[in-house]
Amino acid sequence: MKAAINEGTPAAKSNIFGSVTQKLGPLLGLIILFIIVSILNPSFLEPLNILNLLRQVSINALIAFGMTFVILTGGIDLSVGAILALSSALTAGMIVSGLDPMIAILVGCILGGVMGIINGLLITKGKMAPFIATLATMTLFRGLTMVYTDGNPITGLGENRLFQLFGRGYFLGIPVPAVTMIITFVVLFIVLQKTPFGRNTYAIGGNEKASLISGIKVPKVKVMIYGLSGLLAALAGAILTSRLNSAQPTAGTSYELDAIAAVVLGGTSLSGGKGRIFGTLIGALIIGTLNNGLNLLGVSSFYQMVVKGIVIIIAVLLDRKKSA
Amino acid sequence: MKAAINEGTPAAKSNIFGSVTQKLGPLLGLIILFIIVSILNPSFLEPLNILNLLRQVSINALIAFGMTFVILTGGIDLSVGAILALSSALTAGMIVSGLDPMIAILVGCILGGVMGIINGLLITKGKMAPFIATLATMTLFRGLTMVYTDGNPITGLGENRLFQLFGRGYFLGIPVPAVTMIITFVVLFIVLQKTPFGRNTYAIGGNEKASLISGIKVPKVKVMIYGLSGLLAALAGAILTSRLNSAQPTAGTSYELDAIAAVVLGGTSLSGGKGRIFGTLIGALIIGTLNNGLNLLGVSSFYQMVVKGIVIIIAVLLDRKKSA
Amino acid sequence: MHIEMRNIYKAFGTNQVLAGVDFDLASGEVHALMGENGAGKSTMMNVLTGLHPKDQGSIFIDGTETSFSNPKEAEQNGITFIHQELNIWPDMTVLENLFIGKEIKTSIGLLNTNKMKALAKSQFDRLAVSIPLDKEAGSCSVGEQQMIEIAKALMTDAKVIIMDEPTAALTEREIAKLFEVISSLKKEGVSIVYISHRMEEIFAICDRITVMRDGKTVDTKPIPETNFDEVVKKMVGRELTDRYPKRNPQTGETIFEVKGLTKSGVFRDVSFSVRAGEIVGISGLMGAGRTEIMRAIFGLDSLDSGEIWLNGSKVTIKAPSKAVESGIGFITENRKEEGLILDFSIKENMVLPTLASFAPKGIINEKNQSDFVDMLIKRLTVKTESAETAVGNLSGGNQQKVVIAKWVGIGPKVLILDEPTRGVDVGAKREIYELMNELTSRGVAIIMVSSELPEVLGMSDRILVIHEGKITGELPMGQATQEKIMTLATGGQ
Amino acid sequence: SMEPPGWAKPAKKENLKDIKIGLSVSTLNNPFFVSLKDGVTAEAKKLGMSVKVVDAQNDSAKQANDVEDLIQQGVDVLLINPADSAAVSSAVQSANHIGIPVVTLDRSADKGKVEALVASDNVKGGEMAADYIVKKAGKDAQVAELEGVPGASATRERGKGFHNIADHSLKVTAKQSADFDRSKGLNVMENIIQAKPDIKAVFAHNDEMALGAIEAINSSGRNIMVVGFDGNDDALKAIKEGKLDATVAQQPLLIGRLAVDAGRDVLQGKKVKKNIAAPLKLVTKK
Ligand SMILES: Nc1ncnc2c1ncn2[C@@H]1O[C@H](COP(=O)(O)OP(=O)(O)OP(=O)(O)O)[C@@H](O)[C@H]1O
Ligand SMILES: Nc1ncnc2c1ncn2[C@@H]1O[C@H](COP(=O)(O)OP(=O)(O)OP(=O)(O)O)[C@@H](O)[C@H]1O
Ligand SMILES: [Mg+2]
Ligand SMILES: [Mg+2]
Repeated sequence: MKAAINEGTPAAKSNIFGSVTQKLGPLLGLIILFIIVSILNPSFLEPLNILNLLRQVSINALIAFGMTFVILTGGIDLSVGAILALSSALTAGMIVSGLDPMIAILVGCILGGVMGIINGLLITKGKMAPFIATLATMTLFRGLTMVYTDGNPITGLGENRLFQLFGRGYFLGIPVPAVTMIITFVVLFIVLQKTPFGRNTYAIGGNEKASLISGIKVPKVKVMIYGLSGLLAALAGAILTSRLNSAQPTAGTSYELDAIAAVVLGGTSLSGGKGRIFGTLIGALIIGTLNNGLNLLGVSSFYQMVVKGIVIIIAVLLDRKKSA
Repeated sequence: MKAAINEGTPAAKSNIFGSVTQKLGPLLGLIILFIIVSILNPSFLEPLNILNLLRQVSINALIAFGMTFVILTGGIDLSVGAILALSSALTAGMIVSGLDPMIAILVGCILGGVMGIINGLLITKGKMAPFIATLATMTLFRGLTMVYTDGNPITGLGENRLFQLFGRGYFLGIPVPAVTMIITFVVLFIVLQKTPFGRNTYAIGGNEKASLISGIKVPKVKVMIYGLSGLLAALAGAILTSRLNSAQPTAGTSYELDAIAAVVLGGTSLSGGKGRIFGTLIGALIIGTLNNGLNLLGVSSFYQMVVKGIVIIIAVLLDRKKSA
Repeated sequence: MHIEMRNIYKAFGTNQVLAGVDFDLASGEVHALMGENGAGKSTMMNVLTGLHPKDQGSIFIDGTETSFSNPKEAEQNGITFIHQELNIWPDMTVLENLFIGKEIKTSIGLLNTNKMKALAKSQFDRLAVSIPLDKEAGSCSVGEQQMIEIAKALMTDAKVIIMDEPTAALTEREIAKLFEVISSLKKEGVSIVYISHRMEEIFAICDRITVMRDGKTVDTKPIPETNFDEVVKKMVGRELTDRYPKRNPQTGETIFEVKGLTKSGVFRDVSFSVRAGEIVGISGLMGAGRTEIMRAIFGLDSLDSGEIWLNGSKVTIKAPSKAVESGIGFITENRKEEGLILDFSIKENMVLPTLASFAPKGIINEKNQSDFVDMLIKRLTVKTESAETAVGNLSGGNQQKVVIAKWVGIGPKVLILDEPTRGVDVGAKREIYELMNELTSRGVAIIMVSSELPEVLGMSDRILVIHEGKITGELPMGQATQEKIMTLATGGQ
Repeated sequence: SMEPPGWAKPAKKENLKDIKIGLSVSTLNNPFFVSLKDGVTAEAKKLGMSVKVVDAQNDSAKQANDVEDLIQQGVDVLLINPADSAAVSSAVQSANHIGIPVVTLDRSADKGKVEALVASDNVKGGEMAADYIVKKAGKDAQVAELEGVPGASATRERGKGFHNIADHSLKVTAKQSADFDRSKGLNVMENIIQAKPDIKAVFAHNDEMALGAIEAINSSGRNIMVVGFDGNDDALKAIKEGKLDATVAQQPLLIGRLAVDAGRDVLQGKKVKKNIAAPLKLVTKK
């Protein structure tokens, strides 16, 4: 408990040495995991599997990128899975009714952004705690999905090639979802590290009052961030819709937990203000590698849960040790 | 955003008027809900239905009581549903292997307490954020439940009368689970309002650093509180086991969200330090009335989700308005 | 009780905070502890009371070597610490605050509220405090909170009480009462360690003084054998001629004006104006509503009515961002909670309000930003190894300079300073005053809220006095005296 | 491109001797699918083949990943129990690209080449349940329907079959979801009894909910017949004890066995039927 009081103690150290381990901690974890899995099952390292892994990770990673911004401000977004499902259903609905699939995806992403903005407004204008606001919209959006789809998957999305490529294709040999993920990562990395918007995100999480007094438009920034989170969830939803060639009303269930786990494994603090999006990418890869690796090793799904729980605990504990 | 900064501004007012509405806010909500539902379907108010309602509410209420302590310290416990399932499976396993059911329940509750203590230790000794610690143990405990039960319900719990009464019986005309809930409520109310332990709970949530300096054994109190939360989840699990005459491996899925919603609807602040357990009881009754009422009104399950989401939003917004 | 600390060392990481301090406290004395911000005063007391373990050295209590493992243990042994940072539970009542961690129980283990109430009452009577016991502590003024802390300490029947800047937030009247209590405690044989940056107080109530610099004790002397100049010299290591630099006001046009500002229950009909290059001091008792007026001007709180005029045109300020855009800066009274992001570096804090101007094409230009920050660090003589140091690791005075630098950086037309030197050592104070002079010489209008009368008198060109949310008088520089201000501040004419 | 780059494709295996089966199950949180899995592993063991099992936890996206992982492990034949028949299509197609034969269990795939579907007909089962209720409770009796997880295919198909008959022969006056969950079945049934006291019969989309409904009915003291679906051990026992009136029993073990056999046949070049039916049977107390 003393740590709470000593916070920030290793003053000088944390700048020279600390930030290196802060960045490398999760990466190191990933590398260790890679080594273990590939020793146990060499086929893990085969090119096709690595491509699979990247594709499998992309959906969680996209959601987790948005979640990183949210968590950096000290918030949380439990509604991402439901936004994914609702926007995916709406997108599919538009495609079925004849809209060009790529335009439908665009509109779907915008709608996802709007849902996120609703979260943001409840939190800023409505002064609701993020946890409870997004818990409520999670139920709400999921219910709307069910009402819209009547509980049925939406199928018959046609044979538009671009649309199919979006979730299943390859670009220069790399799965398109992975390409989408990488491009999004680069853009968001720049936004977070190099722009005033990114700096404001950290500032709000670091000290919201002081940020407000420094002239940061805290409500506006927050609304934008929840909007971003919704938009990225919808983008992930579009990839899923293409991969599954249908919109599933139950899609995205409990994806929020995987995304939060990725963010935290990546070293971002749940109390806000501290963390990096690169860590989130690594965090998502760790979770993906676990899922993929445990499947390859033939671990039964029951034991997979046990292993995942333990790995999260160990990873976070090690990270704490290092930073302590 | 202004509220964050103005917090506590209306100094004098908040003592005379504020605390009354703080206590009455949720109760008022419950009464309004009661009136609406009984106008729409008068059978709602029939004695048998009220008894049903009490029994249905008891499981969520018991979990939410423990969650109230946790949230008052500024924490959260996502693992309650998984603890419920694991302890319930272990209890059923003991009964099947011939242990006296009531002793098995006792042992099961203790085991639930131990699982909670594990959470507490991860959070205090391991310095993990409560959200991520209990997210990890949620996966872990759920996985262990699956491993233990092999995914099958455990049945054949025999015909022990006391055990059957525990979940299904009546005591002086009141369902036994409701009696259990009421007794637990009274005990915890006294603990929270009238003992140093309760004071410490509020103090930790209000200002953890200062509490530590004031000599409160913060880690010990926290471990006890997570233990309490686990124990109550296990007690709820025992009731469920008796009601269903079997242990379900998937029991308790997403119960944590219902419990958190009950606590928040009851007016307890997610940032800790503020709230009351009476509010939680009301919150659980609101959720129970919603479930029961929407069933009685024959609202389709899709619209039920929509209604629930909206009700939570409105209730919390109204509560904010009143306290603002 | 007699305490002796010998050759104490303590480092936080690589930061050697205590480097062999010696300190001794005799029974029944009031012992002043002075030193610049960051000299290690609070840390030394934290080591004594067991909050931080010491790295080296020994502590003797009544001759036996002792080492407390936590503050509770120290308290049980008669040593109580009133911390510099207030330990308040804002959502709990005053009564609950008073007894946290030491609740009185009945025989069956329940809280004995009646007994606690009676005890609290008697303690408050002794301090002449009249805060309702069921008031929420968070809605008490800072001064009231400070008095709660003092009452809490007195209830422990301590033989040693450490007071770390107890008067930083108190009014003259409360300070007078505290001093009475201190002298009666002294008669009962209680020893007191008194840490303060206010020189007058030290010479008024203390028996001996120990001066610290850079984690070492420089000297310990009986008060009668030393004087103001000697203490200051020992603290800062050089002569400090004047406490207040000479004001040489060259005021221009009225650039800022408020008319009829009203917020019901807090302040009403507040009107005043400030000219370019002028410092308007705002004085009043604690809780008079000064801070609230400034917050409303800055767009942090809403107004019921009133107008704000800037450069001859009316402006509506609904949010701080608008105030900043209009060229108003606000140095709040509470730097840790409202002024700084403690985990951020000095650089990141300083550019917070001006970030957008470093990113004309959307991407922050690191080079320009660093140059700008280096310039500010130099200009305000912030003591730090690098601009990348986390602000939380700076001493109080240097933190305050970072807050000021942040606002100097926006090139303000109007600068509001609320208690700009609270908890700041004499040396740093002087630097802040000089900076205010420099800013006004370049035409900045300054509004300075302060509870330290000498400061208001020393630095203002004009003084406004607030009483219960109303301006009760205006005193031009030449005519203001402590007595006149106090009369207006207490509502007399 | 829609295909993985050539360099990433695994080397194709020609050896049919030690066959590796990949089984992707929609969920193992439900005794029915656990039995289905047991049927596959038992039959495979008998035939000397090895099985890799993955569990999609009812998430179609996870199933797509799971199938990729199975392909990666070099399985020779894929047995897929789809979480959703539309969503599984792309996974089937990826297997097709690599040339691994696919047999689906319990549900089909909308697209892609499936060698065989081994299933009991859920729609048919729903009809059987409705017919039984009409027979026992009489035409136009008031009935309640406990639905499964909204949107799940079992919910849709069983509901569809049930309504095919019930819409013109029964009065479905209450229709609520209890998520295939026993405790929800109990709570929802309590509330339905309260709202519609004249209910004569209940059709539950699975046995778990039916068993929950029984508890509610027993404590209400009413006499309402309950028909479940699946035929799991608990339900069969409850029928024997006279608590449950009937269940539409599937034969998951048989489905598993038939699927393995079909897979073996395909690998050995034999012709297999496109639709292999595992018979449903209505189990009643007699
Ligand atoms: N918990 C801590 N962790 C890291 N550094 C600390 C901690 N506490 C104090 N320091 C550092 O130790 C030094 C001395 O701090 P201390 O609070 O003792 O000064 P002080 O003499 O009380 O100053 P002030 O007059 O501003 O209160 C400062 O540089 C401060 O940043
Ligand atoms: N954050 C706050 N929460 C609740 N009440 C407050 C808060 N800040 C001030 N108040 C109350 O508002 C009134 C005016 O306080 P304000 O701080 O404006 O006075 P002040 O003259 O600036 O005194 P101080 O020197 O203490 O800042 C007081 O009654 C005080 O109790
Ligand atoms: Mg200090
Ligand atoms: Mg003030």
